[in-house]
Amino acid sequence: MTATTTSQKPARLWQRWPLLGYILRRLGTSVLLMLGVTMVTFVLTALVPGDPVAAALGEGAASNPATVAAYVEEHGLDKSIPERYLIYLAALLQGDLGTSIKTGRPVATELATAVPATVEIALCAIVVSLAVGLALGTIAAHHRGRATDQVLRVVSLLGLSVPTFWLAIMAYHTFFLRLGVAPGAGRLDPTFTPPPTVTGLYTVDFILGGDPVGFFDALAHLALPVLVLSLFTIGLLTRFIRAAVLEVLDTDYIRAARAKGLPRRRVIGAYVLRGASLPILTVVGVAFGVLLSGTVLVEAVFAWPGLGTYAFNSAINLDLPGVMGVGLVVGVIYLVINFAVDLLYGVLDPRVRLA
Amino acid sequence: MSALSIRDLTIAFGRHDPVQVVSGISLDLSPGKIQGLAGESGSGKTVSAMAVLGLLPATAQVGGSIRLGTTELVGLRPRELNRVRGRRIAMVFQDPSASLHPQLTIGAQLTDHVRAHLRLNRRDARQRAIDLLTQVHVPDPAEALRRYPHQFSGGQRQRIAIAVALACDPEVLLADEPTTALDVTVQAGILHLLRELVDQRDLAVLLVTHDLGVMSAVADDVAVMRHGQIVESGSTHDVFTTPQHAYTRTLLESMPDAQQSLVEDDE
Amino acid sequence: MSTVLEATDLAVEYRGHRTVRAVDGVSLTISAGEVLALVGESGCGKSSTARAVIGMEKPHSGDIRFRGAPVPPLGLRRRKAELTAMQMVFQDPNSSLNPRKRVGDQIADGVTAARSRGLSSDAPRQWLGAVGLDPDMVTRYPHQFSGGQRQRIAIARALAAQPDLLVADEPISALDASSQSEVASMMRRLVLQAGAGMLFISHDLSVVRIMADRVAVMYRGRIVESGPTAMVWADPVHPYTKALLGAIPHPDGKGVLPAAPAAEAPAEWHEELPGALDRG
Amino acid sequence: MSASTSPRTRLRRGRLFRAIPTAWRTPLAMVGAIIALAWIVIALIAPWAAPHDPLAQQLPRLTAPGDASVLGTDQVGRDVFSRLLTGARVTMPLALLMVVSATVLGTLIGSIAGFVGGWVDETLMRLTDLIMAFPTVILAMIIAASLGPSLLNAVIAGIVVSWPQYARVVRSLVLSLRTQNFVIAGRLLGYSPWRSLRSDILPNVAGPVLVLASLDIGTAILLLTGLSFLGLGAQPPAAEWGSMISGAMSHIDAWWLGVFPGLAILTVVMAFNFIGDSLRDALDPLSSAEREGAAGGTEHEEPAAVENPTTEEGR
Repeated sequence: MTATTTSQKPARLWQRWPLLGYILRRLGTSVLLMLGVTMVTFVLTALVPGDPVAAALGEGAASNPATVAAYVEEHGLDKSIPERYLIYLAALLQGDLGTSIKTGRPVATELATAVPATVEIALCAIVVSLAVGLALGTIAAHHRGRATDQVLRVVSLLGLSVPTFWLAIMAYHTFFLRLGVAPGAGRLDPTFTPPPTVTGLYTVDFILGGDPVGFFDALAHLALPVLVLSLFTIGLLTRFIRAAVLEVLDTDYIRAARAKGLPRRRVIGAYVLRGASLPILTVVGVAFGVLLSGTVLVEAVFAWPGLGTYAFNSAINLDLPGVMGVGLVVGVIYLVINFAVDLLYGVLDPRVRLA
Repeated sequence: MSALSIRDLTIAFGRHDPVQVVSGISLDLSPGKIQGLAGESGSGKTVSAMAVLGLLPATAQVGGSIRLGTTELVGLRPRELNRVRGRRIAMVFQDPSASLHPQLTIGAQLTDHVRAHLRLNRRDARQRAIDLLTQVHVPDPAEALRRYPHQFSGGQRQRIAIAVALACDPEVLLADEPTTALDVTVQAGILHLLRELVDQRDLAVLLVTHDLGVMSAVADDVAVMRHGQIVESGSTHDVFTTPQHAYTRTLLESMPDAQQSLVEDDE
Repeated sequence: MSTVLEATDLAVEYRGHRTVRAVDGVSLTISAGEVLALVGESGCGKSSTARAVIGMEKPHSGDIRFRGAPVPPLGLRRRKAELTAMQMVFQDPNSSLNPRKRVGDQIADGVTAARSRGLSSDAPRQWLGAVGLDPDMVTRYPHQFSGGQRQRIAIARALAAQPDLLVADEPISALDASSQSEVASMMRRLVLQAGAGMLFISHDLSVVRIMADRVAVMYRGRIVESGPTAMVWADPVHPYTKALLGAIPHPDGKGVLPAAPAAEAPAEWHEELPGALDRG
Repeated sequence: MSASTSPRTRLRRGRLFRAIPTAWRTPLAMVGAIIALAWIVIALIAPWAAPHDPLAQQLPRLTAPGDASVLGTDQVGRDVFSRLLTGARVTMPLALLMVVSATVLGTLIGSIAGFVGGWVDETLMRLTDLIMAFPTVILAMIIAASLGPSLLNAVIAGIVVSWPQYARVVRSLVLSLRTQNFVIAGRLLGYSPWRSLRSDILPNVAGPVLVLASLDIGTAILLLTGLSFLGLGAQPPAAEWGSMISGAMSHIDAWWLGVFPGLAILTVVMAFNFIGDSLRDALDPLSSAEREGAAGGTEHEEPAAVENPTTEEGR
């Protein structure tokens, strides 16, 4: 398309500063999405046949009408669902996520320790998966159709087929109980005290607090969960990166780079991987969501006090404020990942950046 | 003396049940001359050019001989081949919007092989890049180095691709349909540039194209390919004015230039 | 001669972060039994014009009339039977046919469209023969044909609908050079036999020369020159037309480089020359 | 050649039924098919093949694999081997039910969104956004817990979390097909919207959706067993693989309790992944091993000639 650009209308604010417009639009949709997420979570937990009162009070107390009435009154369960939702939102605007029905502690406080625990695992796992996936995917693509490719294909498909929770148990059993080379469950050995909270990531906080011994203990506790969790995403990324690299290898600009006589390593590093970077970035975003899913199962095995464990406990107890808190956090993480992916698009692709 | 000599080149694809796409072609490229290779899609002309630089996929089997001076290119090891690619033989592709990396600046694509082959430092390589862009008539070369391919028009992109190819002063240039993706007015400019560079630099060019008009305009000699074989070759003038082979005649007769208008005069 | 298509002051815009006016005030008419070629280089708006004429693109402004009645854009609803008398042939033969349907059945859809307007049409077998293919191939699927053959099938399907107007958007540019002029000639022959009109979009002036009655040259969204093909070819008036014709290389073996424009888009190409329009 | 579609999408369409026989010929797909078939046979004959009643607590407790019981017994004296065989009857049909339902639902919603467009599309896509904002297991867990722990509720939760991916894929396929020339040609010939959808669009959506679904069977099995492992799916004393592994957690020294159900899940999921991946490969000319002939390196001309012997001269 060429031809004239029409400019009869005066340029709007966001037309003059496209980045500002982009961020505003982005914020708008984010708020809407968060509203939607809280609503979905609320409706799911409020409308369902399960009985949170019985779940919270236990069978005995639930048969006493007075106790039930008091409980219902206290948590506002006698109000209509839209009313309860609005009350929740009003509190939310003041930063109040409510109080857990099960534990009686503020949800915000509980999430403040649970979320970093999971983020720490997930970040490590994404780094491991991406490093291994990049290597294996690129190798497989370069040996397309040959034995190496076939072996890597079976290996990555195996990674996609192993039930994570089972692998976690097997690994825990083998490396901790049998061989004793890995530390036990939890984030730290019971003899250690957690580092002063800065980021909530124990490894980082230990370094910031200048405690190398603590750092290595935290790192050792991370190792097994991270490796178990990474296996699936390694399979996912390897398959995907292979396909992305193959597509790039078949482009004219790679043939042109080879025709220039550049060393193979430089062709792969500067030309192929850069060319495949956008689809890879997209799938890394997807992989992060997959990892969060996996943490629920892995945390259950390694007694890891993270978001997955918290979500599980809130869900089976039908603890509405807890579940709502999980929904919110999950929504925020999703938005942050998407935003990061979008920004990186701009960094990696000049066509997006300059558009 | 020929710069590049192709003898009995054969190319087949597939390991178990190979399909032969080029069966024994021979060509000689001379300095300062444009050797045209014409033919329709599937005739084997592009793979022949690719074979010279060893750009065919691993499933391809190449036989015969391709000699650059005293160097035999068929069966050359990758490391040695890389000393020839870009340095002594360069290539220009059909679509400049596909053959330039969309995520790398023009400067990066114009200097990385120069630095690898000629061992120039960053400043010298940059100066050389500016000189090259000037030679291919890209306006404002210093600024152009900082920009990305999508910021140029199709014709300028092809000029840049030609500059990339000529950056290390190769003896031989392979041009695979270099103007097919371009508009006709832009094509005319590129053809002028090609002729100009050949004369200035004493380049030996293999011009692969299906467009007989382009062929007639710039090629000194022409070979016509069909089904993996050269059916006719000779000087451009001879082949176009007195074609010997029936296939060449059919090709020329099917050109719109050779045909009467179907519109009847009403008046 | 009766007018089948009349487009007046057609404009097409594409909205993005910058609104682009691809077609900027184009007017054209096509009569029955006439081939009008719309030529120009990539991005000049010729394809957008074709798409707007057939209703694939909603025009920003302007008027399109087919046999005197306005042409509504192709929406979600079924197109009225009368409008199936406008048919189109596309550039890419690989996406023109449904890969999951026998070619005979696809041509039969054209026959059905003709019947819905009370017209008779030949059987798919005969249509295949008419475009130069073996009639026995009706039971085959598109992937069993080459690109050129697929384009012939797409032409057969469009003509089987007995159209009054055929819009052809670069129908031959994806074909091998040696079959381009043959297919173009065949299209002209079949369209004129049926007494229809054709809008033929092309960037290739040498093909247009042999098969179009009239030609309109487009540059940057506007028609800069139009008139009888032979007249425009022999004596171009507008600087852009001159440049376009001068840049065509001829396969004559004379080794003459075509004339190259001094700049990428000289100012004189933008000139409006009223004398260059509707010549003859 | 300035084709508007990339060669990739161009080749992928319409190849489904030629792709299936091609896919079968690869060893990976054969291995997958054999294992999957074996498990299906096991599921069918389990009631007769199982040496013991899978629920009966009649054997000595926690005996290691041996003569008395091939794969040992569990903490309440049930035969692990019999429970393993019976477990195949539970997980596989439900996973299939889940995938088929999600596929149908997703395809329906995706094609409506893509075909109708406008606010309908916008609404439906925001709905998929909402669901996809949750990591699948977390959302499925919340849903399953809310509905009450049971295997059927786990399946419902699985359907809710997995339909959006089909809807997304189908929508984008429909959107791109809508602008394909052959679809427009149909509309110009007077096709009704319904006919256009039925005869031009949906048949060309089938291939990619089938690949997605075949790859999703493994994921479905992992999700269902995972939920059961968490206690949100199959309830005791049901013989189900995920809950068998969960039960094994408290008897970690009796390794046979956990190892065998895990291997069962692994082999079944692997089998379906092998099949799905081979099918995708066969449908995708680029990622395939380029079985003989046309090579990926020369897109311009030669492959057309090698792949497609019907040339212009052939008419």
